[in-house]
Amino acid sequence: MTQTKEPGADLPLQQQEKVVIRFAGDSGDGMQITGNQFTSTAAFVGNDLATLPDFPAEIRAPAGTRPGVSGFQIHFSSSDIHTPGDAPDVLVAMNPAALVVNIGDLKAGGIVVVNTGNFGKNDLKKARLEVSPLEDGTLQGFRVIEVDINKRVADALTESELSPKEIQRCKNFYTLGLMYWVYSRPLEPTLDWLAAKFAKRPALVDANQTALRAGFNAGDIHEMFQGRYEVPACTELPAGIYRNILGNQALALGMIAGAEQAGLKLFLGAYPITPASDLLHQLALYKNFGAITFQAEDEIAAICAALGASFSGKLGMTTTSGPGVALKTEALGLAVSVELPLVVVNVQRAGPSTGMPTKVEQTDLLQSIWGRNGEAPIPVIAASCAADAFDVGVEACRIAVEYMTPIMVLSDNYIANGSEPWKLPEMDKLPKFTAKFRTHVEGETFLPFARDENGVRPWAKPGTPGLEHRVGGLEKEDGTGNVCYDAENHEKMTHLRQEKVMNIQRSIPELEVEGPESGDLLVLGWGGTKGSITSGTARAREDGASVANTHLRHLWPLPPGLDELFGRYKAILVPELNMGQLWRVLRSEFPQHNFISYSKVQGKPFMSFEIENRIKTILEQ
Amino acid sequence: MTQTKEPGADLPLQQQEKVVIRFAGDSGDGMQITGNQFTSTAAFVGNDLATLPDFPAEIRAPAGTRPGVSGFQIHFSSSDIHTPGDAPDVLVAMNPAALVVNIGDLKAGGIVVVNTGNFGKNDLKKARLEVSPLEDGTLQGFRVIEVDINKRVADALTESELSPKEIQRCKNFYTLGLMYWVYSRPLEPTLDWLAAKFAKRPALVDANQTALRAGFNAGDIHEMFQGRYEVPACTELPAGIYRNILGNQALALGMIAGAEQAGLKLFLGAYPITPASDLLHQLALYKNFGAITFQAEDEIAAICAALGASFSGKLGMTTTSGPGVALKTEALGLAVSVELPLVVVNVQRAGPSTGMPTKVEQTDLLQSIWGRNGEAPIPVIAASCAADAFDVGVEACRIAVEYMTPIMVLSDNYIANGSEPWKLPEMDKLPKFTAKFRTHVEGETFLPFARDENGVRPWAKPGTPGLEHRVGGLEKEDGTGNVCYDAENHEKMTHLRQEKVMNIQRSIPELEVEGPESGDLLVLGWGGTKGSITSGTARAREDGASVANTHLRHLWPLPPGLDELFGRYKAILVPELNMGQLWRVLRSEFPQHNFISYSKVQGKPFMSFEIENRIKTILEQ
Amino acid sequence: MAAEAVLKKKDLKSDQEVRWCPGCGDYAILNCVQGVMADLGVKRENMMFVSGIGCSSRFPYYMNTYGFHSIHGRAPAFATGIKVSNPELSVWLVTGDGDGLSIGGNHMIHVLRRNLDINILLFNNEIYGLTKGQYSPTSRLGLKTKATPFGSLDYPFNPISLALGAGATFVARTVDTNLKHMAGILEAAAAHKGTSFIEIFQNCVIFNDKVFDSVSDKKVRDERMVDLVPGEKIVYGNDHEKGLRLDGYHLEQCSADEAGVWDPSTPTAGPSMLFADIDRDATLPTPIGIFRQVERPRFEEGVHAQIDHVTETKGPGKLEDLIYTADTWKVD
Amino acid sequence: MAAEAVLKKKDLKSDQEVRWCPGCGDYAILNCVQGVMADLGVKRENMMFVSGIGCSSRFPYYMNTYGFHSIHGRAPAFATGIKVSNPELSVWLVTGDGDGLSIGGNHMIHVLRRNLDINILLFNNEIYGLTKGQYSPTSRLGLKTKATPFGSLDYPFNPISLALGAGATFVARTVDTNLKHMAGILEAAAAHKGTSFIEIFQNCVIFNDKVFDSVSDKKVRDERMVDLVPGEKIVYGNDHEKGLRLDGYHLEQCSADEAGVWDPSTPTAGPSMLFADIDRDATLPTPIGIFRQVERPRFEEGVHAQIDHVTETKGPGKLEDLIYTADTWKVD
Ligand SMILES: Cc1ncc(C[n+]2csc(CCOP(=O)(O)OP(=O)(O)O)c2C)c(N)n1
Ligand SMILES: Cc1ncc(C[n+]2csc(CCOP(=O)(O)OP(=O)(O)O)c2C)c(N)n1
Ligand code: SF4
Ligand code: SF4
Ligand SMILES: [Mg+2]
Ligand SMILES: [Mg+2]
Repeated sequence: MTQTKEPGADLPLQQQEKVVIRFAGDSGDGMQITGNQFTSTAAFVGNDLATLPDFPAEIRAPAGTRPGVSGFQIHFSSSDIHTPGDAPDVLVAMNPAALVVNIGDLKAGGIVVVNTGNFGKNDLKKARLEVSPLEDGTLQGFRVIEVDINKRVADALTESELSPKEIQRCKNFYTLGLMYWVYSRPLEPTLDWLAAKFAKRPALVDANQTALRAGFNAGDIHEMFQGRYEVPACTELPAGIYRNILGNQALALGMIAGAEQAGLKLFLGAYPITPASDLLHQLALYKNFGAITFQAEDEIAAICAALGASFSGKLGMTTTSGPGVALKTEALGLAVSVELPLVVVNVQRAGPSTGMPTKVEQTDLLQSIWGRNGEAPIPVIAASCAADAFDVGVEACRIAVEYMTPIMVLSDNYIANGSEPWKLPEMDKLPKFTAKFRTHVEGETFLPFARDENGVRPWAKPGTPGLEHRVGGLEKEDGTGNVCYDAENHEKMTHLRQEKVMNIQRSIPELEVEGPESGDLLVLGWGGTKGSITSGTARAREDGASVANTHLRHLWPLPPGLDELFGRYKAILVPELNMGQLWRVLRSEFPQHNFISYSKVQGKPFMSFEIENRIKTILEQ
Repeated sequence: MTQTKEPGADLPLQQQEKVVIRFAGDSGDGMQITGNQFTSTAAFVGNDLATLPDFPAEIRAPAGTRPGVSGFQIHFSSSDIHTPGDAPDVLVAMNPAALVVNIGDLKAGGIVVVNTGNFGKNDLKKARLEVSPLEDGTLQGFRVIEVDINKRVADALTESELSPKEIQRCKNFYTLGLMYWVYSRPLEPTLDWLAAKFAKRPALVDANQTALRAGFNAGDIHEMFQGRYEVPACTELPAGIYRNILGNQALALGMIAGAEQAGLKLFLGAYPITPASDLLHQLALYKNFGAITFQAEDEIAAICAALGASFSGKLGMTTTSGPGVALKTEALGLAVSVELPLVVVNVQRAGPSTGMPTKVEQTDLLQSIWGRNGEAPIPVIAASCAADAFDVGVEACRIAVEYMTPIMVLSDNYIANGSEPWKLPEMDKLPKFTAKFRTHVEGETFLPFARDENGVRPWAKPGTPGLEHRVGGLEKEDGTGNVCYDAENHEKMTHLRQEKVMNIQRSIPELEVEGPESGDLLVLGWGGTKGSITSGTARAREDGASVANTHLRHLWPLPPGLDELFGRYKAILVPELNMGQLWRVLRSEFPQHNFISYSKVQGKPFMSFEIENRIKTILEQ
Repeated sequence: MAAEAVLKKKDLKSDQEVRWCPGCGDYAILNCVQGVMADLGVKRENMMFVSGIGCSSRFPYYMNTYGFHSIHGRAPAFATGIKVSNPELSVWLVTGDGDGLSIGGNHMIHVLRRNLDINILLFNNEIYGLTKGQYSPTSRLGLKTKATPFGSLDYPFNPISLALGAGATFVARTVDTNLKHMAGILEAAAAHKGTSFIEIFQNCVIFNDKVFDSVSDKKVRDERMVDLVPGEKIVYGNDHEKGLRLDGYHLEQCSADEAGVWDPSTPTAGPSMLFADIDRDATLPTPIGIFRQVERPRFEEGVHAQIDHVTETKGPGKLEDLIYTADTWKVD
Repeated sequence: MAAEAVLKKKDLKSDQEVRWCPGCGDYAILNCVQGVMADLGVKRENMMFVSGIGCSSRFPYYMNTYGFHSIHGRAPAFATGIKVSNPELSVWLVTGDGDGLSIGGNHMIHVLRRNLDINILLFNNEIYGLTKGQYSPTSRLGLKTKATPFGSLDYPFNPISLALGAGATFVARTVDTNLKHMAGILEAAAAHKGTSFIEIFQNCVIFNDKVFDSVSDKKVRDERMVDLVPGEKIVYGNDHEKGLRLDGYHLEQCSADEAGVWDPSTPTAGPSMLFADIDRDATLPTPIGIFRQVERPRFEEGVHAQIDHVTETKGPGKLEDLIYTADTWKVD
């Protein structure tokens, strides 16, 4: 069944710079696989891309219902892009629920591909619909392509030995084939993937490959499209080796890389929680790096085990989300007091409390910086996108080890599950910061709380003769570390701990801005909003606005030079997926500057156009 | 053995306005009892007073050592005072350790009474001293009264049937008798107290009463004093009925009073922790108020049980200190989400981590306001002194019940264990805020998350027919409270929760200032520093400084009118026992004003003179 | 205590769509609980369901009663506050093996020792369902999950043994595939005055399908499970022909005639422990039914008795007396 | 594994002043531990003491070894991280009845089931010492403390039963007033490969003085305590004249001759539970000694075996390979 003539070769082929497709169907429809395959192929073709899955709430809802809808959006482009896209150009809807849940986001005039095979009475009922949205005007203003995918797959696979139920499970590859045709994508990467994936069940390989080809070759449908499109490879990406990566994957790699760069073995103590669990899952694979992963009985045990591991000379880490951080608070204070390296990752989700575990938010910043009893300063850094998460993982290890400190790494649900091309680092250019263990007494006695020029104490691990010492959470005497209730000593230690953390600033580069060096407005973001801010600000700039943008990786301590930087703009706009948390920090640090908070708390990322519009509104005032 | 002629009646009697005495001895010497008795008598005489115990670290250290020293300071006066005093006028030192630990604080030229009976070789060794401080010049510049109290007590009690060891335990009453003589105090209150206390052991009553009288009558010692003093009753206190009270006692009373005023029964879930445990101990006594106290397995269970109790229609409360608050963080978020009344008390101690559990600090403010994941706003209020703790307890209940919200009440180790006269409230003037339970469906269906004009939802408790409903930590649909992942709904709910808390501001009075209505400087404090700030500022004012002072009870939301108030002063000095936490809040709320942080982190309260000096230094600049 | 209007099962169904995976064992349990509750003679407004977080912990949303879906692991603490505050309520706690034995293990053992009159349903599927399939403290050694790609190394808890060790007064086990048995156990639990702990073997079709099948599958269950019924002989087998009896410190198989009579209320929990520790993989059949049932004072009872006693001796508290004590003085 | 230079007891005393109340049982335990440790043949630098918060938890400060005085209740988690990270260390965990069974109960039962090779000393004084005398989860019903002025209503845990229920592999009890016995138990614990749980009756002179006296006072202890010694007859009495034996599901007193032989390694913990559940107030003597001792794989062993195995099959990890996978593409 090799393909001879490209189907629909007679149809016009149009070049497009960028396209956003959203696949949507029931949780059981395999939309995540479809999206991932489309993504791999886009990467293979050389597009720049960004993706975002939209999972349903944690439990699988009954099939066909609205809460059961699973979505996957991909933005692929021949130019440099920063986000998974605002409004999709194309929506693929596998059932009525998927259609009604997603149609509101589709671009005016966009294409919607509908699997009519799933629009029976019962299907409508499951989606709580009385009339079919195909008939009630819902789809007015869109280009609708109706295909009975159920039937077509069944037809294509009449010869398959699979059961009818199994055959229906190939629907997503039929759909994928169809979209490959529309966007002139090669089939090989997916054919190969199927062959490897189901190597043990040739019948499955065959059926899915057949479905894929059938979708690609479905001549009659092609006529419904007014043409085919081509999104050529992206030439704007800097030269290098690339790989598509999810934020959680990149962060896990950064964590293992950071440990390696420090010359340490990683110990991860973790308790599963959405959306951080994948960090545990992935690090659990790295046994041959000597990495130990420990699924503890709860978040408290997880961080305590990690801190114990750090005392023993491992690089202790713990990964969680907001409610888990809450539980780790007490132990974090101890980590501050005993001054041991510890990497704490918070993949933020929407709160308060259990909130909306599968939705994104940046509402844990103030908790990270100030949410502990006593004066317990710790550094805080945040990843700005999937690829950046790798660097942030490494940077967290650097700071933890070089400054003997716990550090909070903020990611979020959007970064964690979104993907984009990652320019792979050159191995010899990764930062080096080898951990230095004290191995013998220097001078009279070992002083576990003596400090170097950065205010950092030595690290001596059990098993080292002569350096036996005890640590704990009671206040310690400067130098010896003995328990000490002396008033002046306590004040001194409080300042020493604070200064040590502030000294980290010396190792942080100043911010660089995109856009004018001075002007009306600076847009300052942090964390996962970088893509939208970058695109939105660039568009405003293209329209003539005097606006620059920059992004914080280091939230505490802040990078040097901010006062001077802020002074160059009339106002600083701070978009955040919270009620203005960074804005508060900035106001208290730099009351002399004019910060404007732009808050969004919908469990959703910013859209680029929202940033663009806000900039314009502000500048018009 | 009734007394005929007042001993030492021939010595000159001098009037003093105020005196500070510190009793210091070994943990086993009964210094707390001595101090408390002196306090009761001062109250009996009608002095204004303030006291502060200085406990050793939690575990009893070996007898005679420095860590084993226990102290009690009392400031008594014929004028209105606000603090337990800066430097003592008199130090009573029962052993060498007590002497060396405390002598540094004594006022130049002050009196030191030393029990020479405890200055043997062995005693010096226990205090890690090689030469006796009586001989090495340590006491130069002080008036030293040496008395062998051990021997005198033994002599006085030769006829007692008590064992020599028991007799030595009467030393503190001998000492107390001596000080009563110096300050012309009546013996009756203490004689009565002893009679009641040891009613079951007459020999003990007799021995201690004899020791007390012997101290009072010790003619030869009196000659060493250059005279006796009298501190007449204070006439500046407002008219009313008074009682001496510890901060923890007052707060516990406020909590039970608040529950009564709300027409609710109190449910306290608590886990012991210094210095909050006494709240549990005291509330456990109020069984006949229907109050339930539950010592839980940990802090998490304590708050969760309290929140469960609130759901059931009790007024749930939980009491703890910093490390305990850390553990309660997650449940506090849930309380925000389910919108139920809950009073959380944090009696702050020095941190970070275990820190110095018996020392004071105000380092949990930022944790209280912002230390939770997600946007989880809660009101925060703080007590400013022992007597104020009562009102703050009542106010916490008012806010929790009227606004269906968890509230954080901050106290500290200094307030908790310090005492002062408390002007008892008139019962009918206590605020009323009866809790209103929904008892039946109004309208079509019961909407547990509908809101009144203050943004407050109804409270319906299990057992009420027809109002069955479910609450939880997932985001809720506005009105119905059903689980809801809708984007706009989440944003709306986030704002509704925030606005509800900010609405509390409407029920808070504006601040009143002491001193000029406008001027060079406003000193703004919060919590337990009120006494020192009031005294220190008053003194600076007496010396001509243009300075006013005021104090915050409501930390979040802040009281109305602050912007206008701050505008009337050139600068605002914010003294805090932390690294500037309120200062940060104020900077971020009012960047237009000039706040100066005055930080002290020594596990000790501010001295009035420190405040005075800082004011003067600032105004000189 | 009979309800005024007779409750029907459907009265206990809430208006919320039930959202477990198709085929999940939770459905059967929900169904059974609704049936049993309707017949308990408790008024609907006095029913209270409390849970933590997990698939199982969504349970309260589906019961048309009062409910509290709390935070992960803490349901026993909430239940304690609720029950002590209002002993009239019939409190049911729903939890999972992760919620109740991992993060919530401490609250679980403490509520068991305190012996409040509440009923605990532990849905044991030997996996974390809600977070998509990590191993739990009851997962078998070697289980490969996302968090243990090379197999779990954590020796599992036996929930029954743990409850016995904590001093529980009612300990039972049932299975999501045997609703008749489950209903009987639920009724016995409701009747027990004190904390009832019920482990329910619950199948998670998605992440740990068929894990109990080796003993609970209808085809084998008569041979592979033995029902411990108080006061009855310990027999099992397709024809009830086999039994268990004590041989010194051990249990052994015997004929039905020779079987011991089950007594779950011995002074020590030793005998219960002998049965509890029989593993699914052992040759002896896996016991279900009632492992332990003893009487002991209930916590909430003690709390209120103490309140009543003190109120009787001291008289009802008067706030004014608390404030205006003997040690006051007057300033004019 | 013998130490190069022979360790003396005094080598294990740190330079910190010991600060318990005069007369506290903790002193005796410290003394005994220092003696036993010196003779273990472990190098001083490989000794690690971990604790939570409480009077007892100050213990590490007084040992001239590595030490971690952590936070309240969490010592088992710290010990887990430490032992897994470095299995060479001889890890000793010191905790109290509050630290280890109240706030830390969950970590305790989890470390017991995981069976790391560490030794846990639970100083049970049936009170919170450090916070000045509130009741603990092991305090007797009715105990009047500051927190329970009218008497405690919390039925206490039996630490031995709880440990058995959690699946502990070594469970023992000893007394602060019998240092010879304590030393023997400590040695057995050190020799045991797996988690050893030792409950030590410890007298708090200040807040709960003499609470164990009814069984442990030198005058009565031979009559009121029975030492469970593996492989030996279960006898006690001033002249070792009495014994215990099993009668069906119950224990009964008998003559020394008729006494059973103690086997702490039966397949189920049922027999151990029979002895564990004997209360101090019962007529039978209170058992001390070794309640349970069985072999089971250790967690840290499994962790490292898995690492070794994967490293062997996949080859040692290379960071570059992890980053530069098959799915890369090049942009020029
Ligand atoms: C503090 C906190 N930690 C972690 C989680 C994530 N979480 C939710 S449910 C769950 C485990 C659920 O397992 P189980 O109790 O067995 O319930 P099941 O889903 O299997 O019914 C976890 C880890 C959370 N919600 N909160
Ligand atoms: C999170 C936290 N909660 C409470 C405390 C206060 N606290 C310290 S030790 C202790 C109990 C100690 O009891 P136990 O473990 O029996 O030790 P003991 O003092 O009797 O040896 C408590 C409640 C604390 N330090 N940290
Ligand atoms: S994941 Fe498992 S336990 Fe959860 S609803 Fe689905 S089948 Fe049930
Ligand atoms: S309070 Fe009790 S346990 Fe603590 S040191 Fe004193 S005697 Fe020992
Ligand atoms: Mg489960
Ligand atoms: Mg104790």
